[in-house]
Amino acid sequence: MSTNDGKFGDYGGQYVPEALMPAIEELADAYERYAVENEDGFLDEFRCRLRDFGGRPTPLQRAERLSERYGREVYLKREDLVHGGAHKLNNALGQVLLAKYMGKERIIAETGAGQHGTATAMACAHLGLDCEVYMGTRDINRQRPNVFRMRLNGAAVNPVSVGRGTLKEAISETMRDWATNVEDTHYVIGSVVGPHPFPSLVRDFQAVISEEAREQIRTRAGTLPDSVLACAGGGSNTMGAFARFLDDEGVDLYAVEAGGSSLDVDEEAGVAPNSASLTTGSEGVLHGARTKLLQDRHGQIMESHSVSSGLDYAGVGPELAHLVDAGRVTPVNVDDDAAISAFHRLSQLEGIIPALETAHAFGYLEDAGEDLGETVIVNVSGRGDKDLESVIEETAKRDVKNAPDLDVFAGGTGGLR
Amino acid sequence: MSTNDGKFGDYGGQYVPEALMPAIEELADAYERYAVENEDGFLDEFRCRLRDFGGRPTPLQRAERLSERYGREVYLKREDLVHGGAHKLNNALGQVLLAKYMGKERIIAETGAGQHGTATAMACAHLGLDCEVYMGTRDINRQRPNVFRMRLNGAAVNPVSVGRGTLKEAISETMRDWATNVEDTHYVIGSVVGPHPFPSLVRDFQAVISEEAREQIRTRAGTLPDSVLACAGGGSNTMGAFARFLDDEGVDLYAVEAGGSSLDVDEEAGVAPNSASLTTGSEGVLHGARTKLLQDRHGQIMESHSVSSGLDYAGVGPELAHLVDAGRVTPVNVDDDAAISAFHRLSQLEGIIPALETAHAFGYLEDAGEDLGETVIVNVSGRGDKDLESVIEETAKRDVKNAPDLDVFAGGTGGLR
Amino acid sequence: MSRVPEAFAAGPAFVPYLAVGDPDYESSLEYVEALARGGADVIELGLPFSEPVAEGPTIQSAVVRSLEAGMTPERFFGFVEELDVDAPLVCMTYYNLIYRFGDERGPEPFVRRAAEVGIDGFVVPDLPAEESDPLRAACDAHDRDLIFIVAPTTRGERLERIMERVSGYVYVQARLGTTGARADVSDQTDASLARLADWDVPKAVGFGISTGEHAERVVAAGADGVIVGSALVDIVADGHENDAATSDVAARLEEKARELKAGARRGAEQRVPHPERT
Amino acid sequence: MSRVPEAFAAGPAFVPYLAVGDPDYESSLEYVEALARGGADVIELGLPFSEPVAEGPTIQSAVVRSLEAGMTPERFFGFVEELDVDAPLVCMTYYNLIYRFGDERGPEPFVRRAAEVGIDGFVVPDLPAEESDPLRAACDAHDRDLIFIVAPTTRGERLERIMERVSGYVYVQARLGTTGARADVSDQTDASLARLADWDVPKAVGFGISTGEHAERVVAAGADGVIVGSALVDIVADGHENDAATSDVAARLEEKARELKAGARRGAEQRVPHPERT
Ligand SMILES: Cc1ncc(COP(=O)(O)O)c(C=O)c1O
Ligand SMILES: Cc1ncc(COP(=O)(O)O)c(C=O)c1O
Repeated sequence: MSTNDGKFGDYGGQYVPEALMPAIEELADAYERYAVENEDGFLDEFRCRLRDFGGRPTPLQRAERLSERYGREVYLKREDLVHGGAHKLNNALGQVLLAKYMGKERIIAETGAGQHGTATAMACAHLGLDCEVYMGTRDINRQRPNVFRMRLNGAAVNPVSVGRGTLKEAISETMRDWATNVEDTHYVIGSVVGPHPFPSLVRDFQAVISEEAREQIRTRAGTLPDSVLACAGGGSNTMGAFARFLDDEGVDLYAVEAGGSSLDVDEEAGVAPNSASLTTGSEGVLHGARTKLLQDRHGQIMESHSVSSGLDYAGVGPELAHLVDAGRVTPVNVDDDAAISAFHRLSQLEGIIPALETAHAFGYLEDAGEDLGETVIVNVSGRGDKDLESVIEETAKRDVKNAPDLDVFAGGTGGLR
Repeated sequence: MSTNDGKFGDYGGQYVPEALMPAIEELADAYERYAVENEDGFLDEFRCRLRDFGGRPTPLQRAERLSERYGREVYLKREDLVHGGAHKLNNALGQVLLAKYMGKERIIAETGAGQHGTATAMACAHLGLDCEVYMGTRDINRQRPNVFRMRLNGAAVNPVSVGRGTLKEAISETMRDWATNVEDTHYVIGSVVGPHPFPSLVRDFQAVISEEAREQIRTRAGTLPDSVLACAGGGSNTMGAFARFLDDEGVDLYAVEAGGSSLDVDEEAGVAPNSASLTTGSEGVLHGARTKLLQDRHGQIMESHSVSSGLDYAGVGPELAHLVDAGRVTPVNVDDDAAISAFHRLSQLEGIIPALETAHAFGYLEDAGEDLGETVIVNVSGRGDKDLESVIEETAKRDVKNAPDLDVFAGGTGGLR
Repeated sequence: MSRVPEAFAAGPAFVPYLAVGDPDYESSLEYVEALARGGADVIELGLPFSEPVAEGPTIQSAVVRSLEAGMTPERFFGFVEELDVDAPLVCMTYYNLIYRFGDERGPEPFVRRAAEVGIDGFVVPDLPAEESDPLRAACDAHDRDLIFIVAPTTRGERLERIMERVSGYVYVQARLGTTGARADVSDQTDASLARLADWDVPKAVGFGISTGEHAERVVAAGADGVIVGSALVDIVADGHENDAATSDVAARLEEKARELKAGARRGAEQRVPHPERT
Repeated sequence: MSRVPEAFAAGPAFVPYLAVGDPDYESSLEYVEALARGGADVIELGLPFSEPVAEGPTIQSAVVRSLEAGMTPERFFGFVEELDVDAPLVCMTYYNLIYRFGDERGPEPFVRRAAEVGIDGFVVPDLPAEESDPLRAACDAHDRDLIFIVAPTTRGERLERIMERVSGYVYVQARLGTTGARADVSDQTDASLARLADWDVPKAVGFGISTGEHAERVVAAGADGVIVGSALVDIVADGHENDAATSDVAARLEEKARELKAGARRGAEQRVPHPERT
């Protein structure tokens, strides 16, 4: 799991404006020196901070009631317990620290669900760097608590109103800022996407998930798992959860994408009402990398959709696309309805309120057949505090059989006030 | 730190309706057998679940920027990283598990900030018990996200509108429920208050905080701390953070109470605009125990006040009252303004958004003189996600010098929508 | 000297409760006197405490009304002094008010003052036998009764501990839960009375009794008295909410008292010897 | 055969940019022809891509307008065919549209079709030299130019890598950031031109040039051409927002083109021999 030329089979590469190329080359060099070769003890410091500030290692918990329900051993990798509430800090902390080693003074980031933005804002406050976060206006509305949290940590939040105002637009806008301020600024990208070295860099920072989980399951269950499930937006928690299992042939890896409201696409409207680029996407170039994309037949990127902001993206990490083509990773998908139902199921059965993103992985656990095998690890990529309002709204819209009665809170005057 | 007769000097005891006495005796017996003597491996199971479900141990983090600011070594005990976002789970999980060992089927609890309620709801979902939580209507308004979380975990939330609708009223109401359903129901009290064995039981479940911290600081700093700071509402995180340091004479222990808007009292109105029962209270009997209370000269309990719901209580744990009288614990207090300012300071300097309760402990860190010594541990009792709305409101009301501009979010139409 | 024992000696006792000062001092005086006219044998006078953990919603509201109208322990004692009734008086309140009264800490000053104004005994719902020694001692010093509540869950050693300390009467809690008027009488009552049969302290049953028929059933089952609170407080609350004239409310209370007292008398007539304990 | 080199041979080149199809197909045809009349030596025709990461707000909005009006690569090619201008044409677009065109994956089908309709070269802002070999090969196969952007941050080896692959002209990015009209000309331009002095490919400066004076300064500083986009798109946007007649907007574009071209000419007259590189 070390350096490479930035290609994963045909995927990957560095498709960015020339103005950014020197910065990307500088970053690739810094990645190599610090994050791969541990120059100046970078990796040691990173591990220490992950532990003390981030709260690692996170537990691998046997989910008793889910195990009973499904007749298999279900283990939860508890990334929801990481500081900030999601796996996102693993990467944000790594990159902000790397930027500090590189002498950068200013950090910018895009965010979808707001989890990467809050993680970056936290890491910047912790390490004393300036921080600006770009976020689509639609996502700002869906994930307001996270907007406040970024502001409280001293970060600026820049609304992006182009297009549908989601993650895709926020990434484009952050790239524009970077192209303008590349000399003193580092762009902390939030997933295993973007130009080389980002996909490798982010994967390496997130690989701590599977590094811990592999050790933990061997201690706890005395065996490797039969399968590992993780939701995939850009794919950072996925790659993090899979990385150390890639060489274990007996371990099946499932990337669970957002099926949204439908797997069909509306080319006329330029809308794919899902975010299932691994399942339904095609090869193309976006945001610096060649990968699988939701695009129309002309190559225009489609507006994706998912009930969870963090999965609502038309692309996916190039390495994940490659692993799917190579047959190592199985792409599956779970739609909005099933994700919401899974959200309620986990909340009620296990006392863990998951992020809506994470709920997709549990949606697949409910649907899957025998294939998953006896021992399954599900990566709990984040907690759902940020999603409370969305869940109330989305639950009210549907007939969710296993939802508690939330009516009293959804009233016109702001609930129980 | 084991069993006792329920007295701490003159404090403590069992002042409850006769109907509850058999249940309390049964509980005292179960406490003794399971939680002290580890019958049926109760403590082993508890420790396992604290680790896997709760995310323990929590880190002891050196706070770099605060250490620099104050010219001392400041360490943070990160209870905000416990599942659910506060130390409250340590106790809730312990008691719900104990109830299960005792064969109870139904759990009730009171909650102020909602943290104990959410912790109890989570523990009940995890262990498969029914759960009802009593919460004052005023607190329901101040801590709405926590209300949703309890509902999502399948708990019923029963609004209590008597009096000012805060923690005091919620406790009284929960006691009434218990008196009615005592045969199949366990009352999971949320702090080191109430009749024996609760103060000891809750202290023992929370003592894991200082058990870990003492070990961690010796490993990290090679020394015991000069002082330990914790905010005190009922006092559970305080007792948890102090318990294992009680015998270390060189370690000063500071219980930081809510100074509210003033330490004066308005006897006519029956209001003490603070929650500083250790500092300004007097001996009396409330909610099952003799302890220090905010009361008028007739012995009527005053309405307390704090910007933080979790500290907004007119009483305090009897053991803590005793330790204060004995000179072992120093009671200090921090007012609303200073707590809000400390909230912003920690958010910006360390990338940790604390609970408003916790912010009080950091308020004292800012004000304290040389007395704290070289090495200080501050217990970060919880995270502030639940407090975002309150903080925005309360910040807008005041001139908080170090607050970020939050105006854009506080607008009439619900902020950035 | 407490006058409570003689009140029970005269036949089944009707023991009404009202929160003193509800909804105001003057009306409250009239209401208590109306109960006396209606036949009260002993009267429980509630001294309101801000955290009435043993009370249901009816009495909680009464407590709030009384406190808002300015009730304090001193005014309560003034009230008792002013009160013109013959029945023995029992003060029902929570321990903190007793403990905090006067200049020294402890129950003695409260009991002394209560004795001065003519209170015969005390019921303290949040004071179990285990914590009662100081109050028991103060009552002994001033020749007052200390009444304990026995709950449906009270058995064995606990029961003995209580019965060793009780005087005046035992307050037999008819059911689990808090105070409040109910539509029926609980089976738990019979069981409790059976458990208490061997002790010869009077047994007064309370919690939920609201009609003459209830009173009849309970006394028939062996009780020496019936305690009625919420059903009477309901009448006060109703009058207050509807701005009824104090005299009308007083008349209604008197009438209700008569109904309850009559019920108790009928019960006594049907009374069978209590079953032997085994 | 690309006609770009000869356009630069004739003196300082004025290279305007417009997003094709902005705000609609028909108007856009008129606008491009107006620029030709105004003296354009080469015309950059933007084929809108949904994620224009290198563009500032002005061109982003143009892209949105064009896409909403139904622009596609096929229509773009139709547009070029229909266009009645003599100046060489450069297609500016993002790599995904090039890569995805036609039935086989790769840039060849796009280049082939572009060559057919008369496109002389390509600028692809998100395609750095490192990823350009397939497109360079397709351009070579069809005798088309591949223009690269050189940024203020491009130095040393990177510069050489680009200059090995470039043909037609180098697009000298005048400043860091995205496209957009600015009020001044950046110092970074001089430094970039100095770094490029040794290579004898024409150097056209773009990013932020909005007036005849800018154009003059840039050419005086040694540029062989000026590229102007946002300042022209602003005129289109303004006309669109104010519902101006197409012919009025076309006239304004033509006038602006004359101003810029005249500026470039003045600059050429002041031109000093470029400083020797050391
Ligand atoms: C909790 C959580 N899980 C998953 C994701 C998806 O991102 P990725 O696929 O990069 O892990 C996000 C993104 O915001 C997230 O917040
Ligand atoms: C985060 C946090 N800290 C502190 C407290 C105060 O409680 P205690 O003093 O019992 O720890 C609360 C109570 O809700 C809380 O939520």
